[in-house]
Amino acid sequence: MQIEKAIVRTHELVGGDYRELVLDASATAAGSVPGQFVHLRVPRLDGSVLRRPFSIYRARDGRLSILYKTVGRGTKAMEAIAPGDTVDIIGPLGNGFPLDEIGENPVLVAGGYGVAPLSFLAGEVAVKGTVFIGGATQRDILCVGDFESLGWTVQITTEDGSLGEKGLVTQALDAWLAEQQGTAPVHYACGPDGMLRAVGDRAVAAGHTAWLSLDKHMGCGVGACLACVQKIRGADGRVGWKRVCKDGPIFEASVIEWDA
Amino acid sequence: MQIEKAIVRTHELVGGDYRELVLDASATAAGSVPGQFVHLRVPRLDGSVLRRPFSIYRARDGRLSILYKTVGRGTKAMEAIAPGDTVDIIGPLGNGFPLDEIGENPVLVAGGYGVAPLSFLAGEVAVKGTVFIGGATQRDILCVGDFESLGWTVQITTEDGSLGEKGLVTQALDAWLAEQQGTAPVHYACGPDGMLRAVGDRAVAAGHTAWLSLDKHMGCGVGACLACVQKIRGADGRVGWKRVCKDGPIFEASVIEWDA
Amino acid sequence: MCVDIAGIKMKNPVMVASGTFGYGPEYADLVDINRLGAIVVKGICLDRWDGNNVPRMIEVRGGLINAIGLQGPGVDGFVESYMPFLRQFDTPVIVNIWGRDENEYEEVAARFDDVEGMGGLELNISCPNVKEGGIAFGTDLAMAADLIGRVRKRTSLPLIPKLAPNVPQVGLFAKAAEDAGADAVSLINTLPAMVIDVETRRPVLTNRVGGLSGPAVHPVAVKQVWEAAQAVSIPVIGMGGIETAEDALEFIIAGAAAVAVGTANFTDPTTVINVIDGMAAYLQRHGFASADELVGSICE
Amino acid sequence: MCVDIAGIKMKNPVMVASGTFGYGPEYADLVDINRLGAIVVKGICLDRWDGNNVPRMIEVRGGLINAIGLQGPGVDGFVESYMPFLRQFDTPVIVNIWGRDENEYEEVAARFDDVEGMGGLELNISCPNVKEGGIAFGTDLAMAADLIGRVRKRTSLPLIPKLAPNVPQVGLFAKAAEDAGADAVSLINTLPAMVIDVETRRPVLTNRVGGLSGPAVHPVAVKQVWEAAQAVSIPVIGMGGIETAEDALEFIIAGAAAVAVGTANFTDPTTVINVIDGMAAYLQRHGFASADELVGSICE
Ligand SMILES: Cc1cc2nc3c(=O)[nH]c(=O)nc-3n(C[C@H](O)[C@H](O)[C@H](O)COP(=O)(O)OP(=O)(O)OC[C@H]3O[C@@H](n4cnc5c(N)ncnc54)[C@H](O)[C@@H]3O)c2cc1C
Ligand SMILES: Cc1cc2nc3c(=O)[nH]c(=O)nc-3n(C[C@H](O)[C@H](O)[C@H](O)COP(=O)(O)OP(=O)(O)OC[C@H]3O[C@@H](n4cnc5c(N)ncnc54)[C@H](O)[C@@H]3O)c2cc1C
Ligand SMILES: Cc1cc2nc3c(=O)[nH]c(=O)nc-3n(C[C@H](O)[C@H](O)[C@H](O)COP(=O)(O)O)c2cc1C
Ligand SMILES: Cc1cc2nc3c(=O)[nH]c(=O)nc-3n(C[C@H](O)[C@H](O)[C@H](O)COP(=O)(O)O)c2cc1C
Ligand code: FES
Ligand code: FES
Repeated sequence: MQIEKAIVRTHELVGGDYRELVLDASATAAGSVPGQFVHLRVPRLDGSVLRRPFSIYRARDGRLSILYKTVGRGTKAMEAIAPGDTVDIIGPLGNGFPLDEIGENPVLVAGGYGVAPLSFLAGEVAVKGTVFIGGATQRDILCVGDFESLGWTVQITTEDGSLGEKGLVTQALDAWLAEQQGTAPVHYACGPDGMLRAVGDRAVAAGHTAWLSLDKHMGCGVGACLACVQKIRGADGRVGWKRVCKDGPIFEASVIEWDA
Repeated sequence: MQIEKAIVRTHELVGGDYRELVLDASATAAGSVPGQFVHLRVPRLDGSVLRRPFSIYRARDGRLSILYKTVGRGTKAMEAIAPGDTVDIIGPLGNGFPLDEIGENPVLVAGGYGVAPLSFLAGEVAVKGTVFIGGATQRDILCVGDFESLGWTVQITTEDGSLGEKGLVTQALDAWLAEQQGTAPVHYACGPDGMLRAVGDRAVAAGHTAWLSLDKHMGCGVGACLACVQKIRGADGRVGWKRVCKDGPIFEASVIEWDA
Repeated sequence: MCVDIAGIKMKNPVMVASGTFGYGPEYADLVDINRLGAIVVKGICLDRWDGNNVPRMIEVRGGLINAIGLQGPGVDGFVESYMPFLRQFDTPVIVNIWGRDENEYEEVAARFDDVEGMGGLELNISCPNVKEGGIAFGTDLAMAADLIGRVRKRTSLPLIPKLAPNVPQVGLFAKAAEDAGADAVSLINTLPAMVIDVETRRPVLTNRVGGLSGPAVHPVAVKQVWEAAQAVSIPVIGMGGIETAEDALEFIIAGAAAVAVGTANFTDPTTVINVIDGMAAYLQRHGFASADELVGSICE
Repeated sequence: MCVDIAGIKMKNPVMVASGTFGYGPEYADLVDINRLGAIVVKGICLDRWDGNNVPRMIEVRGGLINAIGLQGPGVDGFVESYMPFLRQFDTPVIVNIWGRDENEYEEVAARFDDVEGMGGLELNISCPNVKEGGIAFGTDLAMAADLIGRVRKRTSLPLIPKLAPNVPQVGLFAKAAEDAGADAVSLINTLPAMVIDVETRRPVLTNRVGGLSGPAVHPVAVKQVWEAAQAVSIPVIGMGGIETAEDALEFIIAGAAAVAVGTANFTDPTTVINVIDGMAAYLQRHGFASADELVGSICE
C-alpha cells in the first residue's frame, strides 16, 4: 500500500455511463491482485474531504485502470479528468479474491461496474468458467469481450431485455446452477448489495462457496475510521463488525450477517 | 443591472500575471460606463460562496472584457476558464466616473489592474489628457498602447525602475502637477488604497477634484449586505458608511474619511 | 404552496434571510419580490447604528464569516426610506429587530405596531457581532424567556424570536420562546467563528469574531431545526446554508414550516426562485397536496 | 519544535486526532509515526463496544459527518492488540477514553495507569454519537467538572479533557477542567449535525445525528480555541478542519500549544507531515526560535 501520484494515460467512455481511467501507476499496479481497490482523490473537487474507492480493473506493465460509473458529484467531477493530469491514489487496498481453491467450474456474477474486478480475476487464472453479467439495460453490460477473449462463457441478462436474457442475473444463474448438479462451482460476485445477497443466499443454501465483494461507503479506506463496517460471523460464532476496506472487501457468503 | 450567463470568447495572458477575459455579454455590455464593475461567479470554485468584483475594461459590440491579476484562490481558479465556457456575471454595477466636468486637462492615475477602468474611460471621452501608470515592475504596466493609440500622454513609473521612471507614481504625478500651475486638472484614479489616498490627499490640498475608485472586499455587490462600506463625509458634514458597491465605487477625494 | 406562519400568509414557505437581502430594493432588479414567501429585512434597532469597522466579511471554505455588526438606519429611517417601496409588493414584510438592552428591544417592537404593511417581527437575540444585546440573550435561557415575554407585551404583530445555534439544547430555547408568547421561532443565526491571518497574526475581521454562514453550517442547522421542531408546537422557520431546493426540503422534512435563503443570495440571486420552483416540483412529484403535509414528515 | 504539553514531551506540536488514525498500524505504511508529535488513538471504553449501525459516515460540503459511535476493542483488547505495536515508536501515545457512566470513565482511566508506554489520557466528554456518556457530560458544566475531578483522582497520567464545541462559552468549560485538575484541554470535537435524504425522508445516518468535522468547522474551532486559551493557563490542544500548516498556525496563534489533524488524514494521509514541515518553515521564516513563542501571539 502506498500513495501514488499517478499520471493519466487515457480516459474514455466505454459504454453507457461508464468510463475507463488508465493511469501510469507502476508502484500500485505492481502489487495489485484481483478484488483489491484504490482510494482515489477526485481532482478539483474542492470542499470534498473523502476519497472514492474503485476496484482495480487492470494492473499490468506499470498501468492501472479502473472502470467507473457516474453516479454522484465525485464521479461526475471525475469525468473532467484529462490525459496528463495527476491523480492521487492510495492502493492497492483490501484483500483480493481467494483464488487457491477456485476449482474447475468457477462462476462469476457481476452487476454493473462489478465486472471490473471479475474481469481482472478471469485474466489471472488458468481455468475458464462462466460469467453472468447483469444490468438494468444493455448500457450496463460491460467487458463482455474481455471474458470472451479469455475463453469464458458469458451469460448476459438485462432487466429490460435490451441485451441477453430479460430478467435478473440470479434467474439466469439459477437455471445454470440447476444444470451443474453434482459439481460445486466456486462463486465470485461483485455488484449491488441486493444481487450479492441473492447470490450469497443461494450459495449458502446449496453449500457452495461464494466470495462476495461488498460495497460500503468508506472514509479512510485503510481500516482507521470504522465507517465501512459489515456484520460478520467469526469462527467462534460471535457476530461483530469487520471493516470492508481492510478485512474485506471480499467475504465468504456464509459469514455475512445481512441487515434485517 | 442583470444576471447574464456570458460565453467566453477569448482568455489570454496580456503580460505579467494579468489576463484579459473577453465575454459575449451583450445585455451587460450595453449599459456599461467606465468605472462600473461586474460581479463574477468563478466557475468550478466549489465551496466558494462569494463572487469576485472586476472593473469593466471594455464594453462594446456585445462584448465585455475584464483585465485581472491572479492574487488568490478565486483568480487562480479563473485561469482555467476556457473559450466557450459560461461565466455568470451580475452587472453593470456601481456608478461610473463622473465625466461631465472632465475639463481640458484630465489626469488619470492607475496602479496595477487599476488601468482597466481608466483605459475604458479614455476611450469614451473626446479630450486627450495625461495618464500615469505605476506598478512594482514592468510586469505590472499594462494598456500603454490603449492610451497611446487614443492620443493620450503616457507616463510610466515602476518601483524597481524596470520600465519608465523609477519610483512611485505619485512622484511623477507631483512633478507633472508642478508644471500645470494655473490649470485645475480633474483627477481620475484607480489602484491600491495607498496610491489612491496619496493622490487624493494631493488633490484635496491643491483644491483639485479627484475621483477615486475604491477597492473593498465585497459580498453581494448590489448594496444589500453592507460588507463593502467606506466612511464618507456627507453634505451635512456628518461622516457615515457608504457602500462602495452601490454608492461608489467612485468617490470624490474630499469626502473620503480614510482610516487612521 | 401557500402557508400560514404565525398568522403571516405566504404564497410559499420560502423567504429571504435577514441581512442577506438588504431592505428590498437592492435585489429588486434581479429577483421578483412578488414571488417570495416573505422578505425579512436587515436588523433594525431604534436609531441609526453604524455597526463594525471593515473588514466585515471574509470567505472561508464552504461559507463566509460576517461581522457587519447590525448597521442600520433605525426605525424611522427604515420606515421612511424603505416601507413605501416594500408596500408595493404582495409579499409580507418581516422586520428583524434588536436592541442594545431590553428596553430598546421593547421600544423598537412597540414602534412597529402601527406601521402600515408589517407582516411580523423577527426578534434577533442571536447576533454574534454586537457587544451590546445580540447573542448574549440568545444563549441564556432565562434572559431569552424574559426578553421575549417583555417584547410580547409590547407588540400585537406576529413575533418570531431568532435563536442562536451555539447552544447544546436548542429545544429548550424554542420551548422557552413558545412559553413566553412567541408565534414562531426561526433558526439558525450564524455560528460564532474566527479567522486569523497567519502572516500578520491578526484576526482578519476588525471585530475579531464573526458569524459563519453558508453551506458549511447546513447540516448543523438541520439538526438544530429538527430539535427545535420537536420541542414546540408553534411553527419553526429553518435556515442555514440553503443553496438548493433539496437543502430547503431537508429543513421542511425535519419540521420547519418555512425556510429562508441567506448567503446563497450573494452567490446566486436566482437561488431563492430556484428553491421555490424546485420545492413545488418535489411536492408534485411526491404527491404532496401542500407543503404543510411535508412539514416534519421525517421517517425516523 | 519540541514542546512539552502537560508533561508529555513531543518532537513537535502536531498530533493526529482521535478516531481518524485508528490505533496506529492502519496508516503506518503511509505515514512515518516517528515524525508525529503524538498519536491519539480511537476512543476506548471498558469492554468491546460495537458502536452504531451503518451508514456511519457521509460527506457534506466542506466536511463529513460521522456517527461511528465509538466502536472499540475495550481496554484489554486495545492494550493487547495495539500497545506492542505502538511501543515501537518514539512517539507519545495518548489514549482517548470514555465511559457510559462516571464509574466507567473512572475505571477506564485507572486501568491505564500501569500500562507501559502511556503518554496521557484524552477524556472524551464530547462525543455526539453515543446516547450513553459522551456529549451530555461535555455540555453541562457541573457534570463536566465533577467527572473530570473524579477521573483525576484515579489517574496519575496527564489528563486532557476533550471539550464540546456546541456551547456558548467554552471558556467556562476549559476553566472548570483546569480547576478540576486537568493538565490540558483539547477541542473541538465534532459539531452535532444531521443530513436527511429528501427522497426517502430518512436521516442518512442510522444514528440520525452525527458530528461534523473537516474544513467547514475550522473557523468555529479557531474561535473556540481562542476563547478556551484565554480562560486557562494549562495548555490547549486545538483541532478542527486542519488541512494546511496555515490552518494549524491559526490555532497556535490563537493560543493552542499543540494541534491535531483529523479528517484530513482521510483526504490526504500526508497532511500531518506537510503540516509539521510547513510549521517549521513558518517559524524559521518569521524568526521564531520555538513553537512556544508563537503560542497565543495573536495581535488583537
Ligand atoms: C470496494 C469498492 C469498490 C468499488 N468499485 C467501483 C468500481 O470499480 N467502479 C465504480 O464505478 N464504482 C465502484 N465503487 C463505488 C464507488 O466508490 C462509488 O460509486 C463512488 O464513491 C460514488 O461517488 P460519488 O461522489 O459520485 O457519489 P456520491 O453519492 O455523491 O458520494 C457521496 C459519498 O458517498 C460515497 N458513495 C456513494 N456511493 C457509493 C458506493 N456505491 N460505494 C461506496 N461509497 C459510495 C462516496 O464515496 C462519497 O463519500 C466501489 C465501491 C467500493 C466500496
Ligand atoms: C470595484 C472593484 C473592482 C475591481 N477590479 C479589478 C480588476 O479590474 N482587475 C483585478 O484584477 N482585480 C480587480 N478587483 C480586485 C478583485 O476583486 C480581487 O483581486 C479578487 O476578488 C481576488 O479574489 P481571489 O479569490 O483571487 O483572492 P482571495 O484573497 O483568495 O479572495 C478572498 C476574498 O477576498 C476578496 N478580495 C481579495 N482581494 C480583494 C480586493 N483587492 N478587492 C476586493 N476583494 C478582494 C475576494 O473577493 C474574496 O471574497 C476589483 C475590486 C473591486 C472592489
Ligand atoms: C452578511 C450577513 C448579514 C446578516 N445580518 C443579519 C441580521 O441583521 N439579523 C439577523 O437576525 N441575521 C442576520 N444574518 C444571519 C442570516 O439571516 C442567517 O440566519 C444566516 O446567515 C444563516 O443562513 P445562511 O447560511 O443561508 O446565510 C446575516 C447573515 C449574513 C451572511
Ligand atoms: C471518523 C471520526 C471518528 C472520530 N472518533 C473520535 C473518538 O473516538 N474520540 C474523540 O474524542 N473524537 C473523535 N473524533 C473527533 C476528532 O478527533 C476531531 O476532534 C474532530 O474530527 C475535529 O477535527 P477534524 O475537523 O480535523 O476532523 C472523530 C472524528 C471522526 C471524523
Ligand atoms: S473506510 Fe475507514 S475503516 Fe474502512
Ligand atoms: S458588497 Fe454588499 S453592500 Fe456592497
